[in-house]
Amino acid sequence: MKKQFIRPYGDTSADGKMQLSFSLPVKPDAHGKEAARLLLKQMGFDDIDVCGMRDLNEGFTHFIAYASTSTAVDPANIKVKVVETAVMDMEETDAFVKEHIGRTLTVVGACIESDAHTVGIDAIMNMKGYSGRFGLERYKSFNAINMGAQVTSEELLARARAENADAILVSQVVTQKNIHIKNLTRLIELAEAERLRDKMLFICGGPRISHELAIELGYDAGFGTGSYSTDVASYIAIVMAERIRKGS
Amino acid sequence: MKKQFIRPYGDTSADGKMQLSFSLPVKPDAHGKEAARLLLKQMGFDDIDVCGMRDLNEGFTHFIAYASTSTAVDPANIKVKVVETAVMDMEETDAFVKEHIGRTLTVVGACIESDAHTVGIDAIMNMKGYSGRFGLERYKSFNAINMGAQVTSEELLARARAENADAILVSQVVTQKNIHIKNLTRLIELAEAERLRDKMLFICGGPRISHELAIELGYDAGFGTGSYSTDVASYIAIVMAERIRKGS
Amino acid sequence: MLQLDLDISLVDRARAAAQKITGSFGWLFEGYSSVTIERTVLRLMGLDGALKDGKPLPNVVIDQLHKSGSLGKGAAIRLANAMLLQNMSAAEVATAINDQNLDISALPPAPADEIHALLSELTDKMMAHISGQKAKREEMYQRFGERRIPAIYVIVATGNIYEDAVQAKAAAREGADVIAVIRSTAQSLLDYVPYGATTSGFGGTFATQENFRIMRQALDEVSEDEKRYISLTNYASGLCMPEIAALGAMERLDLMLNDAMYGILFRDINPRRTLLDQSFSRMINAYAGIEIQTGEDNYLTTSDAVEKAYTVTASQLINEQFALLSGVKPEKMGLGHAYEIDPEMENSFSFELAHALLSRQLFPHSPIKYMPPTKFASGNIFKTHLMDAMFNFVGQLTGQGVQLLGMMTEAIHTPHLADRSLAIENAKYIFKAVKDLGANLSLAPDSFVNRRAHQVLEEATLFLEKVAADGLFSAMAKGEFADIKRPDDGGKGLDGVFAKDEDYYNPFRERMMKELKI
Amino acid sequence: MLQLDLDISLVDRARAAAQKITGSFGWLFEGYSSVTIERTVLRLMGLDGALKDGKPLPNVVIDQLHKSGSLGKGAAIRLANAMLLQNMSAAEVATAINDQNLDISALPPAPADEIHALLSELTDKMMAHISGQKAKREEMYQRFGERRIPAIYVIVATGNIYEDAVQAKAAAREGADVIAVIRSTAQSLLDYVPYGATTSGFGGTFATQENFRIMRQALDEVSEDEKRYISLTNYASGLCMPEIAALGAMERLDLMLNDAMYGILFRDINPRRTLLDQSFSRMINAYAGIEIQTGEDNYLTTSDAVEKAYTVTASQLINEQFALLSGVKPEKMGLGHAYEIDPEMENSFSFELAHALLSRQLFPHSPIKYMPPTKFASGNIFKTHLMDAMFNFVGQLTGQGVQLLGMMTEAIHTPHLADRSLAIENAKYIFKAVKDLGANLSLAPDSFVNRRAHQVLEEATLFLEKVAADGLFSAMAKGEFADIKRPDDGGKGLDGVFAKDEDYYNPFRERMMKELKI
Ligand code: B12
Ligand code: B12
Ligand SMILES: Cc1ncc(COP(=O)(O)O)c(C=O)c1O
Ligand SMILES: Cc1ncc(COP(=O)(O)O)c(C=O)c1O
Repeated sequence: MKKQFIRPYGDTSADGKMQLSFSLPVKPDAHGKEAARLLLKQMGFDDIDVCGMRDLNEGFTHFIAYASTSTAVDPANIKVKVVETAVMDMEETDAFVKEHIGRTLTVVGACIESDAHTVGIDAIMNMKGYSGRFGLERYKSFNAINMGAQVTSEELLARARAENADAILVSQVVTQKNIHIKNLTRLIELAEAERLRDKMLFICGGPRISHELAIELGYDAGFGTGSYSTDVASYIAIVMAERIRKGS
Repeated sequence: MKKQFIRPYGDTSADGKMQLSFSLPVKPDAHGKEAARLLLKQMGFDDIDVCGMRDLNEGFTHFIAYASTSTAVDPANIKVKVVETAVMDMEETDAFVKEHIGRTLTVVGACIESDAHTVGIDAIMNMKGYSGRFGLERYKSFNAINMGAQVTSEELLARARAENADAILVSQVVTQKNIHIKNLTRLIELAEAERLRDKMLFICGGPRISHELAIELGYDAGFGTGSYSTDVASYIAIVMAERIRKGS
Repeated sequence: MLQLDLDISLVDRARAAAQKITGSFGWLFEGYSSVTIERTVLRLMGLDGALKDGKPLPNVVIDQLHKSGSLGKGAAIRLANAMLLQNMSAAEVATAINDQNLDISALPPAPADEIHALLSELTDKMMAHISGQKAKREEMYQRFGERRIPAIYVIVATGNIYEDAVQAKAAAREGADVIAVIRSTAQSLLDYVPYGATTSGFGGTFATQENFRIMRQALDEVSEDEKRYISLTNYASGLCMPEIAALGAMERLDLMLNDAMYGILFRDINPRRTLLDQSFSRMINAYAGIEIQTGEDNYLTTSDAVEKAYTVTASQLINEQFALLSGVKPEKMGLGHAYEIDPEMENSFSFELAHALLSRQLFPHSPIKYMPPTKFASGNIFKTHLMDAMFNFVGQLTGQGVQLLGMMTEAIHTPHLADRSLAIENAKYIFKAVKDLGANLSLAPDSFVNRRAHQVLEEATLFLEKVAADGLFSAMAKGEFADIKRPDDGGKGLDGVFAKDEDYYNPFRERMMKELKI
Repeated sequence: MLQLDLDISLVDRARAAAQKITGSFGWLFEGYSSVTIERTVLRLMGLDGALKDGKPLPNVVIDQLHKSGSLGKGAAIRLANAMLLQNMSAAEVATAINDQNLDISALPPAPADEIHALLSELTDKMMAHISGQKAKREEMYQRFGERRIPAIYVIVATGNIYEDAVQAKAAAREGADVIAVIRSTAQSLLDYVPYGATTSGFGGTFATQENFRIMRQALDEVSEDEKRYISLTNYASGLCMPEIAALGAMERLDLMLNDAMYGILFRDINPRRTLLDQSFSRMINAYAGIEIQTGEDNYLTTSDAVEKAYTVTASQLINEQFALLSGVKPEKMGLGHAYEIDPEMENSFSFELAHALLSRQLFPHSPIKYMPPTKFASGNIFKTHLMDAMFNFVGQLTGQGVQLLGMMTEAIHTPHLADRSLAIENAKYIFKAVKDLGANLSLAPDSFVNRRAHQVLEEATLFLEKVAADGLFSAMAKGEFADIKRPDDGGKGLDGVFAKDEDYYNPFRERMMKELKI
């Protein structure tokens, strides 16, 4: 049987059709349009239709195009790292922690360094919750401390040490020039230097965070767009129970 | 001096940023999103941000992404074939024909085969014109015959022969499954078979026609989106004058 | 409430003129028939199938009869006669004509009562089937609730019926209420209806009975899943108006593009032929409970939407009268209109609001078919998406009946799966955002919108009165509609029109006229 | 005309309450000063430059004075004194403090008349420069015509001032009327203003005097080319409100974000510090003819736009009163508001229309700053583009003063060149399409839009009356604004506030108050 490769679809199976738009430092004329076409050609596109050309002034032109790619993805190559713990609701998590851990879990959260976007971490932690799920502050099984925005890595770690935290929750929303990577890396390095890394779970989140990226950066887990308190709470409860069972 | 390659621009010189969107036969989940990312990776993109994921139902998902390409266009490789004759207005063309040709030029136009989109050819030929330029019917120096829509190649050639035309104007707007290529090729082959090809100018036009494509298909010239009667009239006048001068 | 302050006496004058124009075609509708009308009769009698080379059996039979000049009595009697005498099914008769040169016009007449018994039986059967389809539709609406206003209408046009079905199902699940399968270019000029499931068309997919069936089944499936009746539509207009209307009736299409004026102006079909065909095809639509849709929107793809706005209104009024003559109820008249104003124009939205309200108010009971920006759609998909949003805004604000969603790729290609999905998203968002906005607003009597609507109505009235004085054919010959000149003896298909004999008989037309009370 | 039917007595009550709230801060504005106010004075006296490590010279001087507790008289006298005694320029004094440990608080006093002569000279010079910039702006408006309503406002935020300049020029040529250079994250928490041209910022570019100059020059160039005055704006709010306001005045910025409430709620800046700073910084803006803009829109990025709509109205009324106290005229008050309603909500457009009309009508002379959808912007750029179109629609329909264009990539990155261009295209198209639509429409008194506006006004009035009874600081401490709790002794920067001595002297404040007649 022929292996089914994954290819883009416009209106004919696996026709490879994609929509693109981009700006080039060229004039909006036939020459510029040809530059756009050549760029797409070099990227391996066929059937290139540069259908839109908009003058951006100051020597730039915006192109809009449709084209077919010959690239295909082999489904066998798709390997995703996702948080794999089951998701329980608040009552279930509370019951689970009571049964398997027998004490409340302490988590300390913050939006670190220059980042002031607290809505994400609040969505996870605040009493009133988000999208119909209460935040960790409402959980009986959690002692949730939300330090808010623009907290330095040092402050966060100090507090986590003082509270004897089970988990640290970090949010990073601003990503321009990969500042989130820099900030998250700095936190982990400090934690290692201060020998805190293995004492608690390190969890990060934000719109450009994936579990995979989190693992790469040395975190235990990462949560992106569309995560809820229930996901994080279940994750912490299950992993902590596991660790306690294994006596680590 | 370093050669300036042309690369896409988002907000930092030559950052290679492009916007893409496409549909894949995958589910709207982490696995599907990873397929989208891998596809872009295989296309040579870096810094891939699959920022949008929309369920299209029936097993398809629509992805929206920003990413940086490492491809660049060498300006030296940009070679565009464009119609290079000067563009004169109606009065100038009429005067030019009077002076250099001394008789009216006959052109026969049509939207051929199954294509019924006459607005384009009308824009070029009709008395009332388009975008403030009168059509060929208004020119003193032209005898313009517009056969309208869905004219078979045979009918068009027969009429051109009967009128002893100097030029044939063909319009093709429908391009699905490259039907315009098929139709235009058929016309030229018939013309060759009927020994008409060298007796007159063959000019085509339409939103997906470029001069380059026209040449490839064996035409003398091609006119795309944004062409005007003035472009075509000047081209015909100048080339015919040239031919007469050379006695061909 | 957004309500225009229209001059009722002007409305009455315009309608009276339209009635005069359409009322003068009795000679044509009563005195003539056409090859496609006769093929329709055969199809309704149960004749289906095609030769190996693709020629449909109804064409085999009618070609023979037409060539020999023996269609004057109508094809029904000829076929029934042959079936009785040869003791053959309809399909067998057709095959025999082709294979064995059977000449059914040369057969002696069977006893008249036998012929009429057979015809009655076949007519009853088909009428019952079509009524059954109508009942089925009504039952589903009953069960799932009425169609939304405006209904979300999208097209599929891959050229391959199986791809079309996937795309249609996806669209329906996303929120589409009506799916149209665009036809392959130039099908409207074919003097036959292609046969079977088809997978190669350009700019659309062939309209065939089998394709209708495949799509209907796909949509019924989604209707049950989504608990929302998903309507199906296709195009009757062209050289086979009544045949396609009949196939639509059999396969439970719910709406059909049905407009002779479109065929005349945009496909150069002969005016007499297609007005005649339209008359019968609309009866079939009416009987089957199928909503017709007209093509006034097309005028604005070639003429200026402001300057020629009145031609839309005038044509709507003419189409209304033609539809009434065929027994179509106002509730089933999807008269056309389009948002084709130049986006570079100042106050384009206010102009459009005036035009859209005018269509709405002149035909308060009709599900106006509202077409999206196409002419000024460009390769700039982002801009086109915005123009479509403004169109959706006006559609909801003025409560148009059917909103044919614009696609951001209108100027580029027939819609891709994602294009259609984004179009539905666009409409759903805008419809929801401005849901009850209209109820908050009113128009000052001396407002621009009011004055503009009045102007269009006045221009339409004067135009209709001129056409009424002149005659429709003469007006068309002069290019009064959409700047296109169409003489009544020009165009395609006139040779398929013939005068009926005294004893011409079309059992379906008679039965339908009786049941529709026309 | 779209006009709400507002209860005037409610409006009067709301304004009275706001006046009571803001009127109670005399003790703060008259009794205190802050390090940034004093640095501002030094800058206005002509002190500029920075140490090698980047520390600005005004900070060098004030740090010394503040540490030694010798700011009570104000920095003006101290610096003038040092300049006279040391026979040094201001910059030389600052460098000497750093290099040679010169302690200017320990210097004997020069003759009072000499100090005052010097201060007068320096004050005259700077006041003349600022007036000159104001006159230049007015001259250009005179020459090129007034700003459009709504003005098209876009941001640049590459982090690199030279890229910003390219992007700004492109936007201006495409139609932007106002260019904002977004600041790098967390600049508002720096207790100094960075120095020189900068090329690395995150999510924005540092606000520095040199950056202001580079951008002003770029825009003046385009203004002359396009024959349209292109305004420049930046952010005063933060720990350096008056300093940045002063730099804006010197470099001819035209608008400035200036809102202490924003600093308190969204940057956790100490309430006393920033209200004090705001008072002087708004005077500078007022004197320079710079339009201030306030940040009420931000509330709706964290709270629900419908439920908490009244907090926007209430804050606008408070900001209006604070602005009046600093001599800002209503014509220069860009009070904030935002289109942050959930697009999934039914009738979101009608809700928004009510809110936008309310802002418009409560402040008929003020150029309302109208912010785009951001909270519900998602990675689906096509949807966000549509939400921005609805926002543009409301902006034009209700005649907001400044339309901060939404970007379809709001949820993804700071705008790319093309994003901004598409946003301008969006606004230009919609503005043109609905240009005079409002003149056609009116609202029924019992319409939802009217009722909704009334409800918001009523909620705002009750809220303001409660705050007036409670005191602003107490209300903030309880989290009454945007659900964020801010005690008046918490947050950043309180240690930079000090009580003025009896003989405190700020020549600029005095002169400005006199000229502004406050
Ligand atoms: C609200 C907002 C603000 C508010 C923030 C208020 C506040 N208290 O948070 C204000 C107005 C103050 C603001 C300011 C700025 N912002 Co802002 N802002 C936004 C906005 C509109 C929404 C962000 C948001 O609230 N999302 C909703 C939440 C619920 O989603 P989320 O953060 O993704 O969180 C979810 C998940 O990611 C996850 N999650 C997040 N964190 C964590 C942590 C853990 C532990 C876990 C488990 C999960 C988790 O769970 C959450 C729930 O599902 C975005 C644009 C947008 N539409 O996304 C821009 C945006 C984020 N801002 C941006 C910028 C640049 C700024 C400014 C620098 C300037 C500006 N452009 O306004 C300033 C300075 C901010 C600073 N110093 O950090 C940029 C960032 C660009 C980039 N990619 O780098 C954006 C994308 C806008 C843009 N296109 O320019 N902003
Ligand atoms: C108007 C229109 C129609 C009208 C045509 C009326 C008429 N008499 O022409 C009607 C309503 C009848 C129609 C029908 C159909 N159309 Co149509 N139609 C359009 C539309 C909206 C505009 C085309 C147009 O008039 N452009 C304006 C003219 C001035 O531009 P132009 O043709 O490019 O011409 C310029 C240049 O190209 C050049 N030029 C063109 N020809 C020539 C010739 C010469 C010699 C020279 C020198 C220059 C030249 O000069 C012109 C002036 O600058 C486009 C969508 C769009 N916005 O582009 C779809 C479009 C072309 N139609 C399309 C299709 C599929 C159809 C239909 C099959 C079904 C349908 N979707 O409606 C039918 C069947 C048509 C058929 N048999 O051919 C598709 C084609 C898809 C594709 N790429 O293959 C489009 C793109 C819409 C879509 N996205 O589905 N259509
Ligand atoms: C009324 C009407 N009939 C039919 C059609 C389609 O015709 P064709 O299949 O010839 O493109 C249209 C298309 O716009 C139409 O408006
Ligand atoms: C009133 C006001 N000031 C300042 C800012 C910017 O502040 P920062 O530079 O701290 O992001 C904003 C941003 O939204 C604002 O609304």
